[in-house]
Amino acid sequence: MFKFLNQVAAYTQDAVQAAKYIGQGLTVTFDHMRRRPVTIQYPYEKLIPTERFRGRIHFEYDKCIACEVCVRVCPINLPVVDWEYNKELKKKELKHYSIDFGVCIFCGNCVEYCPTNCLSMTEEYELSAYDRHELNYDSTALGRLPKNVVEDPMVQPMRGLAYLPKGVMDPHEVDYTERRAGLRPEEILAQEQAQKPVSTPQ
Amino acid sequence: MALHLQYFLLLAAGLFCIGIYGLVTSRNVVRVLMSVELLLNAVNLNFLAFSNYLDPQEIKGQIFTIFVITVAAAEAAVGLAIVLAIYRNRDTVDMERFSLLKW
Amino acid sequence: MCQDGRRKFLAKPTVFVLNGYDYLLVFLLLCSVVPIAAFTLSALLRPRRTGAERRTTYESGMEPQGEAWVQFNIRYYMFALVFVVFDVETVFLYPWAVAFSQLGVLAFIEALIFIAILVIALVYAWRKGALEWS
Amino acid sequence: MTLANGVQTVAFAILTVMMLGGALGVVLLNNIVYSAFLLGMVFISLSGFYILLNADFVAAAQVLIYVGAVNVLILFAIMLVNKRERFAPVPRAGLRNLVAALVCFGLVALLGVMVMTTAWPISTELPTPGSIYRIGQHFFSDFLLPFELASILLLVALIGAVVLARRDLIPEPEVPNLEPLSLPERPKEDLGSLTAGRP
Amino acid sequence: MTLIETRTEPMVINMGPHHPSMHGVLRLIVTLDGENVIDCEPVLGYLHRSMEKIAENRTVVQYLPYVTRWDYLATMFTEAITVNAPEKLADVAVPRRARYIRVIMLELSRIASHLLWLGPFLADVGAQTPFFYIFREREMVYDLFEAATGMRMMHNYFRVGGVAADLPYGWVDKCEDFCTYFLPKVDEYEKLITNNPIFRKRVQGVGTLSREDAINWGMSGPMLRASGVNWDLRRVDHYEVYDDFDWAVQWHTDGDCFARYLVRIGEMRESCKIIQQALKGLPGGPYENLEAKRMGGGPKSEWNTFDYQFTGKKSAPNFKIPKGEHYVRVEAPKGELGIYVLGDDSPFPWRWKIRPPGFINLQVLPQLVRGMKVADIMAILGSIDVIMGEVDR
Amino acid sequence: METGLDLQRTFVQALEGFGLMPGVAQTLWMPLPMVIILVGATLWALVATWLERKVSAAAQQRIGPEYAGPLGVLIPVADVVKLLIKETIRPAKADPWLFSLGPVVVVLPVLLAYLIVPFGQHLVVTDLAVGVFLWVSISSVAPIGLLMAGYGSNNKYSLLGGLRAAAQSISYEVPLALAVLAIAMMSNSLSTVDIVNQQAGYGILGWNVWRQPVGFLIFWIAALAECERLPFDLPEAEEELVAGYQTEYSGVGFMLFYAGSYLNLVLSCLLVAVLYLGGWEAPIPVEVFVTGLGLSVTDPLVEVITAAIGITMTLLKAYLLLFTAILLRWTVPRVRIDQLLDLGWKFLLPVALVNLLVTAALKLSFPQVFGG
Amino acid sequence: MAEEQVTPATETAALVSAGPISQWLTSQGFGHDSLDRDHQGVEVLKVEREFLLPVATALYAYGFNYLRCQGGIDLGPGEDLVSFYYLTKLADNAEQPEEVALKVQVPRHDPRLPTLYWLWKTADWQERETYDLYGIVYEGHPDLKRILMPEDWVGWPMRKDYITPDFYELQDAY
Repeated sequence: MFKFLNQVAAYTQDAVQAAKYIGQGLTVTFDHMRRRPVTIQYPYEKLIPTERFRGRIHFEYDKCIACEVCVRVCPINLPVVDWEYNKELKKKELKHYSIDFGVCIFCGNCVEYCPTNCLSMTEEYELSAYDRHELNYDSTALGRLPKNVVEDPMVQPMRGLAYLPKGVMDPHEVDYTERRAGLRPEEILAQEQAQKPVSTPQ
Repeated sequence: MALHLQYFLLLAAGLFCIGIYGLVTSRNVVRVLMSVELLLNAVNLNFLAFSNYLDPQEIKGQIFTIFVITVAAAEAAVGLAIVLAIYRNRDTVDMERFSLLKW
Repeated sequence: MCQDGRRKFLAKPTVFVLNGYDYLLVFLLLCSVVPIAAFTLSALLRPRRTGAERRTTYESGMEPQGEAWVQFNIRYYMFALVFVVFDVETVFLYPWAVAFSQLGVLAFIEALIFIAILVIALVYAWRKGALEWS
Repeated sequence: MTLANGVQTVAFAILTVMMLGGALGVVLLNNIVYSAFLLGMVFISLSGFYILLNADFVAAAQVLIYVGAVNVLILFAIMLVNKRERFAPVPRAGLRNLVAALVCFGLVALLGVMVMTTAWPISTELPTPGSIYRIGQHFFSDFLLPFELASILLLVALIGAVVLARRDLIPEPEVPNLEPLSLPERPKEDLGSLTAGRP
Repeated sequence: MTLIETRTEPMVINMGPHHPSMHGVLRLIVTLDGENVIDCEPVLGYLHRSMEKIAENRTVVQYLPYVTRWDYLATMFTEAITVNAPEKLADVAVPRRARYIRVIMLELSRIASHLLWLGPFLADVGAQTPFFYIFREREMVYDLFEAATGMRMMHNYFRVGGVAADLPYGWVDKCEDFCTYFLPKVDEYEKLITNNPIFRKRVQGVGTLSREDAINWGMSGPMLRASGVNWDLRRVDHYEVYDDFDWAVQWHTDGDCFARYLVRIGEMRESCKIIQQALKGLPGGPYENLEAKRMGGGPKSEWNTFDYQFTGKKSAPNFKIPKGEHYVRVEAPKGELGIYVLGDDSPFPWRWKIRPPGFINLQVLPQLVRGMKVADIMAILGSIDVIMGEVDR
Repeated sequence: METGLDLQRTFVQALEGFGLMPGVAQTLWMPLPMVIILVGATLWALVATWLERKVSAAAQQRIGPEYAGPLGVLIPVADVVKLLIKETIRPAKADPWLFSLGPVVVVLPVLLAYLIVPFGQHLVVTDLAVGVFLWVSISSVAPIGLLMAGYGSNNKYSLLGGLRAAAQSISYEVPLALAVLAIAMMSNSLSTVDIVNQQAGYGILGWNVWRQPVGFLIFWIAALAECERLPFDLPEAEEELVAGYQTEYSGVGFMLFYAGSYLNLVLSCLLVAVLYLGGWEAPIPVEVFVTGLGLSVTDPLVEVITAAIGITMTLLKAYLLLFTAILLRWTVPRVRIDQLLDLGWKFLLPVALVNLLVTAALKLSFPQVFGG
Repeated sequence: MAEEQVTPATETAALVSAGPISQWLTSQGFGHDSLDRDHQGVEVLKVEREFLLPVATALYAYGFNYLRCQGGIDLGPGEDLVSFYYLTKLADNAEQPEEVALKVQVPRHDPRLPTLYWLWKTADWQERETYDLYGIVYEGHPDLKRILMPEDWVGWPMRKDYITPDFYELQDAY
């Protein structure tokens, strides 16, 4: 009988413990109700892509020397470089250049290896189209300047975590123009020089 | 039109006979059990009708009905368990093949 | 008692003393209007398309293997079995509970015995593994 | 005709149709699952009759036990023995059924005549509402023994049913189905013919 | 004890590929007896892209963007192993700064991966809310990735001989911010989850894998460590600069789903500690400081030497994989991610065998779920942490 | 006790004043409260779905529905419209009768049970003598519908889900009934109005929750299980069974299940409020204020105000419970089927039996406190 | 190319100094050849397929409890197929545990060798994968069938002489 009572007591204790821990969990979820939602309401609020963001590729026709490095480093040899050898100039003459963004994976290899920097990655990422063939950008389309999130009056721009000021975790809290964390090298240098006015760079 | 005792009795009789028919003709054991439930329910209806018309104060018919319901529930539990046991042995629910006790 | 000689066998019509149950019936009818209305409305509004593919059974994107109507595990049945017994028990206990204040100590003891016997049933089912899954 | 009266008549008609139709479905339909669900309908309509007979508690108990428990039990049992079984034909099955139907019909007629001709000693007292108190009082006075016996009956039924429905697992040397599960929709490859390294 | 006899028809049921909790396109053919699992056969290949065959036809530079598609939740690790294999084969020296950056990135990636294990695992046992919490933190990791690499998931950041670019300015500060922010969040998860009695009941003693079985089945990563093996490749192989930091290998002896949960939670904390130490010890300090020192130090500054570069030597597009073979591995969040590479002095590897941890870990699933309940399949599968991208490759 | 607003009497008397026959006036009255309660129930269920979205969003640091109406309140309406105009697909292999009838059988008992929910002394469709017992019994019809849906779909997930749902439903019915039994014992009646009246008079102190704390918890857990709310939502456990018995349903069939589950949840919350939290009684009795202000309780204006407070109180309590249920849903994981049944049979059932017996014993010892 | 790399190695096996594991195996009388160590200094042993099972068992007994990686290599069109195994001694708090690699060459026309599933369970899917991609048949494997490729796939995709069918190339891209 005593053993049974002990069992009952242990059982009750378990039940109370269980209730306690469930209550603990409830406090966590309940506590979240007073926190600001972290969602970014996409079409109305947008994150500003970072500087290194690999969006749609921009192409400068005039700089291209048709060397085809971009083709060779591309995982699927995607860029179409249409050139003709100009015998008079003894140079390759670019006729047409196109990238199909329906296939491109924005790895940035072409940009990285382009010897003349005629390719660059823009911050444009909204590439939706009604027909996938519309995504096949020719040299003209590739040469268009990208749209900027900040310039759109309909959009509340925000910055991702890495560009927020030190200590700020929520992009909603600060204006997007506020300074990001860290000093610029010149500033550090200036600071150092301000501290040690005597020392001069070797 | 008002309701009379006889209506209920007639209905109960009808239900009872449908139950009897099912009991006699069904080949599926489970259906036989369902027919038995129909029979018991017909009886219950009678009980309640009599209770209401003949004994409205003491309503012993209702008490009887509750006991019948109890018995019916027990019957269903045991009956279906028997069906399962037989099904496991004979792999069928056909009444015609449950002739183990015939001779 | 038998005013009408022609229908003397229909002695006395029922006296319906329970109040509120006419509401039950009407409410039941009204409630059943809800799904019917929903189905009708939807039948008028919804598109109708045909095609064999859309009428296949869902099985995670694969062709369903075998029948879904298979014999099922006995464990569900065991629970139903125990349930029947305890359901009947509650039916017996309801009159006891409602009339308890007029019944007194004796009724308490009698109900205690009643419950105790059913607790034996519970313990039996428990011990015999009718309430187990593995 | 008062309102309550009208409601009762309508209810009686509906319930009669439901009950007799359901009961006929139970015994006549081929699909046992339909039968089981129709049985539930019969139970519910009966509970409607019980309400008409001033037995509200019994009506609720009817729904609770018959529909909620017994019918579910029957459905579970059907799903347990749910095998499409084609019964071997029995000679003169049609005749048997016809005879049974005739006998049953005769029985109905007999009972009907009996019901109509008997002079029932109908009480003039009014039924009192609150049957549940009355039932409770009966349970603990003149029906005490059956009340206690009911619990024993339930206990016995449970034990019996559990014993019957379960069977102790005898450790048979039966090997669990070892053949590997296969993918039926694709032809299997023949391993024997793969030796030649074909491109 | 006697049991209720259960000889009923087994039900063969497909779970997946289009199933809410199949972690991608896994298909399980489950044989059920009621709620009990009799057998389970995983069927793979719905996401098979023949990554090994592709590797044989790509230079390393070309192949790098592909590899993040193996394990698309722990992307840095796939890149790390892909550059490690030719790098070690060619004995390319990696600057110390680059190694530190790699470690930071790898550990961030580990946190991201474990986070996206935690959410679905909890969702698999029925709690939906942690899924949203983990995304909150994971987005921050991805913000950091985006700032450093240019992409949130498919970074293409590691290079033979280093990384593609130095950390942007302000990044180190924000990463520290993230670490200080993240550790209390882990406590919060634990408060919400760890002691929840329902969660405990669902995972404790479920999917238990003994130490011997874990080794024999070739488990790795948290699966192995949860089964009581103190084996972490970061410690065993001493790769990159993990020896510079003070951290502990997380391991438990229970071998059940709960132990795996504890191991992963612990690893998130440890990763956070490693990141904090690496950020402090980053050779040359944050980019802006290094740059300032360089500007202050002039062209011959010590800050221009090899160890302070982010990449030793930019690899040529047709970097040749020298003749030779070896098997390299890293400790990915899911386990040992290995590459067996056989080079023949051409830009293309002759053989590029990937040893994905998920693939090896998944094969024990039928073993673990046999005899359990249907619901346990999900808990166990969730605790194994498979990503079909790397299982099918 | 003939206090409180009695709309029926007023209505009938008013009509009789116009010279109508009493029966006709009664007939005219009859559908009014029913339609009101049906519309109200639907509305509350819609509000519950909206709350579910908003509360879950808040608990997950999301925003939730925002643009459909202010704070997204129109999102349930959009749901209903969407589900109504959605194509209804019945699988070719499904059983047409059972498949179509399943949702109806599930939703009907729930709707029917609103019959007995009181919002005031006379603000109830009908005050039946068997009250809560009627609810207990008709809610036991739901498993039939679940089995119909599960079996009729001819889908393995559905069958598993249907069987699970039925097993779960029956397992938690007994503790539920026993918890109700203890309440019935204390108020010597099964009528919901009597149960509330029995708690009246002492404000918050008179509520049953103090006398029946264990019963309250049992009832709450069992009610959550009956409603298939998250710790117990195994029948539609999406991680395992995709959507359980609802898997094959789309459009209106799905809508009925969905509405049924929320109607059931609201109903359970209302019943908890009625059985344990004093129903329409305010935490401080309204009579105190009324008499304090020197007004008569039978003053028509006071009656109207009291009735309004009563309705508000009932709904407030119910929605407080609903909020708890929602928060709980988004906090805890799901139990496993064997754990679920263990909890029902091996924990709740014995505890409920003991609770009942203890209540009976206490009632014998302290008849004043425990309802005479 | 690769044939230059591995086939000559068998001839020059004697020139390669046998590592400790090789010496131990030799001392126990298990026939094998030592190949060049791999780039990380792991001993590579070449085993005839008849002796794979005994050698593997011996290594298992020696303490190599962990089969890290199993895979296939095609030495080139017309050349042999290779099945390789990387084994490790797995232990708690290991510091540079012992490792060894086994290589088994099987002729292309008869790519059969015994399975190691019964020693290391982890060989289960890895061998299936090698079978799937290279067509090396592991005899005694409990469930040897395709794993990554569709069941009805024809050919062994990772073999060097495999000709990619053109039916799936950029299927719907245009």
